[in-house]
Amino acid sequence: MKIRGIAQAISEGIRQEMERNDKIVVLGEDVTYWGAVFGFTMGLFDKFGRKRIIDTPITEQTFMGMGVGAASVGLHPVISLMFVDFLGAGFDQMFNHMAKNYYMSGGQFPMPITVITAIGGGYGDSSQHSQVLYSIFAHLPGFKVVVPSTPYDAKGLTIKALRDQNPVIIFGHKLLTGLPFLPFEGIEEEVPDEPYEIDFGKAIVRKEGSDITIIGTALMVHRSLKAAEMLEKEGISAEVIDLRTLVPLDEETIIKSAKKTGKVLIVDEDYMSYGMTGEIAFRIQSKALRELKVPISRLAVPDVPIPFSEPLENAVIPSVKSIYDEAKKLLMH
Amino acid sequence: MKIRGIAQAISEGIRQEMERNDKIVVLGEDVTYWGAVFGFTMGLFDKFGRKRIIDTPITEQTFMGMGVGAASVGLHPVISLMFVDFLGAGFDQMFNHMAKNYYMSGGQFPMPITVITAIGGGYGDSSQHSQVLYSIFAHLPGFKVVVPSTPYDAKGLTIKALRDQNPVIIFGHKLLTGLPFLPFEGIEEEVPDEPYEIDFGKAIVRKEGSDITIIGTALMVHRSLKAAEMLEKEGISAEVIDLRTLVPLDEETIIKSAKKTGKVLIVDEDYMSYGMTGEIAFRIQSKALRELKVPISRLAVPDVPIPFSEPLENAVIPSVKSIYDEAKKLLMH
Amino acid sequence: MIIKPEPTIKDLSFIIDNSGLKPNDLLNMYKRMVTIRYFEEEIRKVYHEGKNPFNMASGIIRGEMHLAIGQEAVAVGSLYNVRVDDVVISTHRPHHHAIAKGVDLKKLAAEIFGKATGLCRGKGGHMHLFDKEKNFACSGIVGASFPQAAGAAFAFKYLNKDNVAFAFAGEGAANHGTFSETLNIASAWELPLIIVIEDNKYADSTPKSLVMSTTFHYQRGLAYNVPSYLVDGMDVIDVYITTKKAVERGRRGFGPTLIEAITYRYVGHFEGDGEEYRTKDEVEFWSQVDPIRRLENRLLKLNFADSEMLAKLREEARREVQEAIDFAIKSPYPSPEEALRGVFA
Amino acid sequence: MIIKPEPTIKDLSFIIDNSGLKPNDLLNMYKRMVTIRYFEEEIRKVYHEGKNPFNMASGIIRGEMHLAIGQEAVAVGSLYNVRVDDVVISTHRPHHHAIAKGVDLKKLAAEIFGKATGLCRGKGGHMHLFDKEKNFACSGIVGASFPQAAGAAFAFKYLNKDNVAFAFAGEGAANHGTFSETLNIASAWELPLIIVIEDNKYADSTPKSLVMSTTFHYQRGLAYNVPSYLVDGMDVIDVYITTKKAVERGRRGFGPTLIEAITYRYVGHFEGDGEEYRTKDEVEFWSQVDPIRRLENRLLKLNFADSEMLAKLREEARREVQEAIDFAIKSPYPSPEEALRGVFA
Ligand SMILES: Cc1ncc(C[n+]2csc(CCOP(=O)(O)OP(=O)(O)O)c2C)c(N)n1
Ligand SMILES: Cc1ncc(C[n+]2csc(CCOP(=O)(O)OP(=O)(O)O)c2C)c(N)n1
Ligand SMILES: [Mg+2]
Ligand SMILES: [Mg+2]
Repeated sequence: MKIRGIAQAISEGIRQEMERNDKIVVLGEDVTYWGAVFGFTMGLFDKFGRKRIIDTPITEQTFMGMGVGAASVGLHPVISLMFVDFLGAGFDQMFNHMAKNYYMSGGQFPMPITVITAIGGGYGDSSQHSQVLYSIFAHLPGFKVVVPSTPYDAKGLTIKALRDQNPVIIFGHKLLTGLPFLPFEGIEEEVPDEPYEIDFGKAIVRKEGSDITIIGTALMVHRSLKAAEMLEKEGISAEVIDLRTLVPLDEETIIKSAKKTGKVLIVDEDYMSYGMTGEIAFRIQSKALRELKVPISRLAVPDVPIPFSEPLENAVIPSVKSIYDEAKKLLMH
Repeated sequence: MKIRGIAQAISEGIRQEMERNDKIVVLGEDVTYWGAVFGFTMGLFDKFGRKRIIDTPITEQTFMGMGVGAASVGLHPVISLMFVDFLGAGFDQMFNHMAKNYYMSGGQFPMPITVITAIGGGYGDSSQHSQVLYSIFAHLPGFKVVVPSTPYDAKGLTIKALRDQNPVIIFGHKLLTGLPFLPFEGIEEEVPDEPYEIDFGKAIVRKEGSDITIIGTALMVHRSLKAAEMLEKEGISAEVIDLRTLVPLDEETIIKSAKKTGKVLIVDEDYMSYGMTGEIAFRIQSKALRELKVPISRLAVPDVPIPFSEPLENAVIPSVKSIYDEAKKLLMH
Repeated sequence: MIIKPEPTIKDLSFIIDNSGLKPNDLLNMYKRMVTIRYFEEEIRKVYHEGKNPFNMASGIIRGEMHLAIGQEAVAVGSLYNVRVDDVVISTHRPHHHAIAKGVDLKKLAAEIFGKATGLCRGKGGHMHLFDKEKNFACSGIVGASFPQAAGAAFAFKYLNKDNVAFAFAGEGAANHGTFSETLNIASAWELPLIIVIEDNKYADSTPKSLVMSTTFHYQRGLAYNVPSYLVDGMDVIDVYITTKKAVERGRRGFGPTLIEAITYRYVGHFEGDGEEYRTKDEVEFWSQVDPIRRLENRLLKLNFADSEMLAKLREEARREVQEAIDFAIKSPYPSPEEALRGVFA
Repeated sequence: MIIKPEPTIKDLSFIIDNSGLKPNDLLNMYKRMVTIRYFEEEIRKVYHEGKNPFNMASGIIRGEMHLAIGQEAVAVGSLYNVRVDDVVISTHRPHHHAIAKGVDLKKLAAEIFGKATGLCRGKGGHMHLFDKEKNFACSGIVGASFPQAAGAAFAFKYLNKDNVAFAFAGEGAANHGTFSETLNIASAWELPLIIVIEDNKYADSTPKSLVMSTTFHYQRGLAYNVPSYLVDGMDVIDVYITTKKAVERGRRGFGPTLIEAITYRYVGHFEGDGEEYRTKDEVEFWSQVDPIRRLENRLLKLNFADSEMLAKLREEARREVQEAIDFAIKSPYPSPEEALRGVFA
């Protein structure tokens, strides 16, 4: 089946698992009529009704905590956090309980919970509705951090999450959803009809290359691929790596590439400092210091809130152009 | 005046500023009788009474939000977040409002708010009362992140915070407080009686050395100094840097040292991945790649919740011994 | 159905006399309400320009757009009681509150357009309108307004000022824990806080009946010892009179008040909303109590104005709105470098 | 003062007859209460060993230690109604709930000592006691128990089971937003949830009168349409009878209940507490309604037991507690490598 964007792919993955596993319930704001706004639960309400697809009040702390409690007696809750920006209204239950109860209980209480949340800017939604914030989850022990960038991956990673006994947070980028009311920078592709899994902890080389390695996730993968095309035209061969999951992280793939090219650019739509770019850089220098021909470089939101106005927003989120420019700078080094 | 530990130094700083500035009020749980549990507000209640030192109900989101509102009409709230582990109960008001309102309002609403919170483990308080978590604040734009490790610094940085128009989070390590009911690994030192400021963004070289650079904050500074002493006895000269503030970060001092020694160990009591260690490493490789003789190394809590049992807790928090060992490994490299 | 029946003219006269409102006040309120209505209708028009097919990122105004068309009486009736130095904290649906608080239309429009001349120099946008001069702020995070207004109220009390602080929020937001936390503390500390809940029956697509254990919120206020009133939010006079009591109570240091206003938004939750969750009939039903038309009828019946006068007021409102929109359109965008400035004061 | 006057023996007999409690039940309750008391007294003793001068990190038991000495009747009276497959979510002060829920004393003690034989293999500790077999869990974060118990209740309803879930919390925790959020949703969705608030007058050092706008919380429950009861938490029978109604209501699918139990802790908030915030007289006053002594007196007066029998029960309890403490002391610590295992299932 051809699927355009990750929203339909994610909801398709949930649907198939819900058919197989009646312990799965979907909770969150506007998960029925509105498919969780960004389409991650679209179609499920028609199919499964209000018993399994449940609109909650606007009470993030409470529905996250309910997920913890429901998981502890055998359900597998899928919880929508409408925008990742809202994490602050429910974070305690997420990082102090959902993520830790398995460990703290000495292995007695697995927490099979799948949280799906929307990330990213680029459409004018300003500082409280455009963040990425996955580094925070990746920093805190106990979460698996999944960032699909294609329909194929989105479905396979979602199904994997729904068969995992741990809290998995799926970060779906709004501009990759494929929904008509948003810009679309993702892809349409053939996706198997039947359920399938994609392993966590396996990055994927989206484009092979030998001159420079560009590492990213989600929207940044697609923008990096476009920048790589531009470079290609100038005879520069860029390798583009899609991390797919931040936890677990596939060190092998990135280090192999870094050793090959000796030049690494990390591109991130999360805030720059104390986040993903630093971590990836640490891992690379740790295993490939000698092979680095130039310092690792990075692009990310430069430690400012995402501003509203279009020229301002464009100035802070890495673009095809800024990726291209930064790659060139690195290559000139 | 001789002060033992950072708790008295911080409360002394607050007291002096409160005398100068009647817009300062202190809000939080148990800030009166108990001095915010970890002593950061001790003595203030006796001096200023309930009008200015105010016990709140256990409602982090609300008293953080009240801080935002009070700051917007001219007060300078000092807010106690008893343990940093409780951030999840009030994080939205912190990162989406306190940290952003100045920017989002185009400069109309400065947010002069000082949050004081306790960090760290090492005394058996388990997974929900032993975290450090400052990387999260450092990752999110709009916070200044202050981590004092000595009484002199604690007082000067607190006074600086209370004269700053921005949200400043002061992270006071419990084992540096000097309170009788906790182990004490900090120092007693002479501190000027009069108020003084210490600038943010200035790291300090706690011990000069030439063979290896050890970078840390808070408790880790003191443990690193002890490890450095052990190394010294073997003729190894370690430089120990105390970052003092993560935001702003003093790149210059760390890069100068990294260039000098070519060998860097970053020690952190926060979780390892996607946090402080990665960020510092990024900055160093970015400006001193060629000077690095071996890959930058790190020690931190290895991405597990802090376990309760003593041998387990000791296994995850960097110790004098593990710092010493890691430094030796780095030097053998 | 909660909307009160329209009083007889005699009763209405009595109510108005008692309230202290003069005919001119009612005309001012009328003018403000139509200004809000026109402003939002214009924003709506411009918002959809260049959005065919609908795409949030296209056109001149980008991002989400939450309009309060239908809810004007709540903002105008309640805020007719406030002074410029009183504080108002609003929500993701903030235009009507901003205008009722006296925020400059031009700067408001320019901010919504993301222009350098906007209230926040284009950094905030529609959900983050700030006006230091008018003591107005808002947030795109549901439930965030309660504690912030309580904090301002706390500061007023601390500073011995007789100001009050308003928190606006939807009936959905009032299920959030910040609502009860704030009720408790404001009541315990007798803060000059006024919470106005606009109950428009839906939070996004979610009808309140599915997620609320009670039909209304005001009884929850009572459980925290906060005087709590249910008012007809489609009747600007009803809103005004109740809020007046609340403001007086606050100014005198007696503590907070909760006002729950039954109202309705005639448009979607945000622009682009397919409104699968409600019927056309329901919208039609509520449009029969349009707060503007209702006031208009009363003004005429009470002989406070004739149609001509009202037409003149509408004309003025239209012109002011048009000027604001024109100003916004003509204003320059901020320069990209501005994005990196102003994280810290 | 809320504690009810002691009923006459005649009235008491009537109450007990009506409750369905048999003499043996009351003896069981007595045994459980003294077990809790002895257990906590022993923990207290061991905790302070090696802590002179007092230092949380020294001695055999490290970290904070919150004891519920004085609050036993709340745990025992309420949980005498539950089955092993019902869920209980407790707080930072969890021992009495754990024991009343039937958690094994040995594993419990071993966990508090941080031993490999503990409930959680030493990873959780005193504030993080988990027992999958007994469906018991807790959290050191105030206010966290409410939604988690509601989630378990939700699952029970979804799975068509007739179980109930309990959330325990202090009167301080009930000011937290999770309390009202949970009341609302549990009531709207008719979840088999029972919230038990232990009102011991203080949250840490903070007296409730300074931070609460009402004297009690139960009226807040009523505002969410949750049947809400104020009970004498120093009277195990009163707690039992009210909770019984709540449990029956829950099992039959009628929805949640709130029970607020007036109680008192005779010891500090945590060990090492200087108790600057209360007077010795107050503690003395409350010790006159010691729930264990009260039940003891009744058992004797009702002729349900003679002093010898009670002494025997106490003896048994003492022995069990001692065995548990001995077990904990003798058990090995987990090996350091264990720290790195078990983040993910
Ligand atoms: C903490 C948080 N959760 C969810 C949202 C998404 N959201 C925005 S508006 C809204 C509905 C608000 O409903 P209500 O409070 O009734 O206000 P109304 O939109 O009806 O004016 C939701 C869920 C948010 N902005 N913040
Ligand atoms: C979210 C959060 N805030 C603060 C604390 C610190 N704290 C631990 S116990 C406590 C007081 C709790 O009081 P109450 O709920 O009445 O329970 P009690 O201790 O009286 O049993 C506080 C403030 C915490 N653990 N979690
Ligand atoms: Mg609404
Ligand atoms: Mg209490």
